[in-house]
Amino acid sequence: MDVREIIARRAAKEMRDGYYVNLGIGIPTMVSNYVPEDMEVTLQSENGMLGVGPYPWEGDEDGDLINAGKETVTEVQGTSFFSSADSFAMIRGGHIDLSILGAMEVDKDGNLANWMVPGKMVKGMGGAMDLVASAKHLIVAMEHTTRDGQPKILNHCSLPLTGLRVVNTIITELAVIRVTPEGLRLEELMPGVTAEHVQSLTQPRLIFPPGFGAKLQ
Amino acid sequence: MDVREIIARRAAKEMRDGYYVNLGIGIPTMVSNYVPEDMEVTLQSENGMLGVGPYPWEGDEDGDLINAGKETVTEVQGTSFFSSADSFAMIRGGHIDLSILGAMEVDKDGNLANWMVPGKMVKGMGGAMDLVASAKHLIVAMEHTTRDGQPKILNHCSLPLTGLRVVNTIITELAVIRVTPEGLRLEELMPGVTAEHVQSLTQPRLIFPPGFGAKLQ
Amino acid sequence: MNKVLESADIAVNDIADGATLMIGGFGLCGVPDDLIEALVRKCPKHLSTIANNMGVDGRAMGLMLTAGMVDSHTGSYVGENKLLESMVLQGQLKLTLLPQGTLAESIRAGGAGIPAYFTPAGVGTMVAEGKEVREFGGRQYLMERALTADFALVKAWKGDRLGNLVYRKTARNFNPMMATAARITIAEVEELVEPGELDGDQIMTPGVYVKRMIVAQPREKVIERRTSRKRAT
Amino acid sequence: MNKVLESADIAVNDIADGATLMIGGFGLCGVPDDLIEALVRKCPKHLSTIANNMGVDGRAMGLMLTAGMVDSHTGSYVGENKLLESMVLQGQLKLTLLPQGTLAESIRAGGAGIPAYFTPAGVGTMVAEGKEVREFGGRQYLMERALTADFALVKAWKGDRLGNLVYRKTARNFNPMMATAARITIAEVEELVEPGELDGDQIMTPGVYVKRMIVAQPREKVIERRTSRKRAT
Repeated sequence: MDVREIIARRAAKEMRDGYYVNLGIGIPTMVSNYVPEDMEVTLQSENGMLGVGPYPWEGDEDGDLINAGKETVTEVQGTSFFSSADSFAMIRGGHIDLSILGAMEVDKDGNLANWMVPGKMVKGMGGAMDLVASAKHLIVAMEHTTRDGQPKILNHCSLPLTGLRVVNTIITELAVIRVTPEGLRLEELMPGVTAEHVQSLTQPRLIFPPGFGAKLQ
Repeated sequence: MDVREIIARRAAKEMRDGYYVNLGIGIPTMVSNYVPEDMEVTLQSENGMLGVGPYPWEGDEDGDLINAGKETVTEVQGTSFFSSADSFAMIRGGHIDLSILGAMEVDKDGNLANWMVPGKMVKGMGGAMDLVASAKHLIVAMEHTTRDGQPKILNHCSLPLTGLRVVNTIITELAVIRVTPEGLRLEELMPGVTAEHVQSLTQPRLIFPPGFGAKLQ
Repeated sequence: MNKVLESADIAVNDIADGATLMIGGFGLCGVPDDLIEALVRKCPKHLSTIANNMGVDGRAMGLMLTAGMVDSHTGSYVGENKLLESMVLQGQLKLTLLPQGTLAESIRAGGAGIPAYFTPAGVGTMVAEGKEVREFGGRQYLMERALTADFALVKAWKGDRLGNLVYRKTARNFNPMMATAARITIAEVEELVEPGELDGDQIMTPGVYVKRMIVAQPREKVIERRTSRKRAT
Repeated sequence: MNKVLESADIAVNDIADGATLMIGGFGLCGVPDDLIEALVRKCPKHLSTIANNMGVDGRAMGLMLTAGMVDSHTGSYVGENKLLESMVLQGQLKLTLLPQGTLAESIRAGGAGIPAYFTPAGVGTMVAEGKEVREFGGRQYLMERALTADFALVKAWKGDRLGNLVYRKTARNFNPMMATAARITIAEVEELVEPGELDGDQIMTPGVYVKRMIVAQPREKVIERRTSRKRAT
């Protein structure tokens, strides 16, 4: 199974019936494919839409009906549209149950960096800073390491921050990690992955719950 | 002619074609009866309506269609409805060309008192403080004196203020007075009224434009 | 997802003593009458209410006053209520008055995650007492704080079971902002429609804001000031 | 009252060098293309623009970049524009980035007479540099200022000659707030209807906000990222 699919499938398990959810671009968008069919989850798109449906059938694309990734989408029964100000009032006001975003770096304090690399072109933060500042629950869904195998989960983010102490949960192809006041707690290992392996690719010391049986020093 | 009608008729002359106007309760509401027919003036009501029409025909009253005085009204072609927040965004944002209100007291600095009398029951300011703080042009339309003949145009308001330095024009059954940085300027006398008479019922010394020929000391 | 409950009594059943409530309406227009009446039957005490008006004697929120349920009220105009007057004068009820636009904006801010903002309304008046004054662009403004509540009782025209709401004419007033600013929003709708029947462009309150709904009992709309023109005969 | 002008060129004719412009749209969705193209024909220079994006190379606001009309831009995302990238890197264009919700709210504030407000977005980030940080209820917030403009160019679906506007689906985006926040708002509508045809409950921008209107030339809507599902055959 594709690494991205593993992450998206696991992130989908964080959904609860009746949740209102905002999904970022990339892996987070894929999460909607794995929501159980008997679960009612309503997707918000910050460009002004509540109730985002799947991509349209070929030929049915409507230039006035896009998601925040500028992809053509469809309506579902009960979709509503609103202005960007009203959309971010919804987000800032804490009315979205769950927000799932990608990241370049996350650190042990739950700081998140996902919007710029100094020296490279600044493309802009879009709605990410608003989303991370106000989500009731923020999940980062990302590959565990960079393309060249370096940890993305760090003691301290090196890149400019998107938000300060905002991440609740990190889901990668290796593990599920919760951000707690005591530090990062390894909560779940993906099949075939050992705690030692996760720790070796994670900069901060992880907290192992009793029963994980990991012996690291 | 009724005193209130004299005031309302004169205030109507301050309207300009294309104006968006908010009218307060009482004499100000009467002003709409005297707008020339060839002039297009759009009335705003702060409870959430732009394009307020006349009272409905008997039997056509709709409890969902009222003005800020809680009177049943009608729509015109092009009427729009909005929330109280959007209505006061329109008012606070300075989008209303003219606001006409009644007053208990006005003073030479353009201060206005029209919402409470200490010791009597406080009924509340409603939308008056928002309207006076943000109107592009604020006209006070009121009787020149109290019921027992005392001046309502004072050196300094004695009642709690509705707004500070907000009034542009005062229209009474005796005169039209403009509030200027130099003080109150008598701009127009109603038919048969002398400048001396107006001054005798007005506490601050009025500025008489050349040609009024008033000799007061 | 079905947010519709069987009765107004069930919908308000967990509103307890000491709760803060926002209640929609301007005068008697756009008021959730069924929810208010159910609340009066349950009769929690020591409530703090936030509403533009306070009904009239014996009607709408006036019923809550008669039942002695309200300890404090925040609004902009309470001129239609003699009982309120006597309660305030006798110190039985704490009344906080705000300019109507400030009341509306503070409720919107409460729902929009904005803790405070600046407005020119009330500068130099009693309303400014105890509030921070600040100059922007050479003009003075008051800092006003957001308002939120435990419950909001709102009235809509049409709604679907997902909580999407549409209001009618000036019955909209304070209802849309209040729907966003409470922990639990309960909507009373005149007509329940199927999801998809309301055009997505025309939904005024998206379902995310509404936790519970009831369908209003049929009743004639009360008119506070019936003004009309006589028909030519 | 008739706000409809004969052409986009007439509508933008007094937009002069150095003007500040708000331009509606999210990506290429809900963008006033006719007005932008007329503005490029007139070609005023040293403009300051406020818009969520900056079009794409050779399209929408991208055309204004090619024509060298823009000195500074305020937006939230400009990732689709290589020309902008090189201009910013060469110091030819001053770029100010704001969180998208802050951009939207600051424009709303500009139209609503609110000079400043507090938001949690951007606390502890580069966006906070030089901004006042303040604590409310134990949480930190940034003070953000209102945005206004000389002109707003907005795109609507339907409109009447009084300036009442209705938007369609996600083409609404930044258009309604921008319509309120400029000294002169110019609306490009796809369809002009008679006053009274738009239901008063459904009008999204009341006519008071719109000074001038034009009817858009028929054109196919450009899709930035065409995503679809294959039909079963």
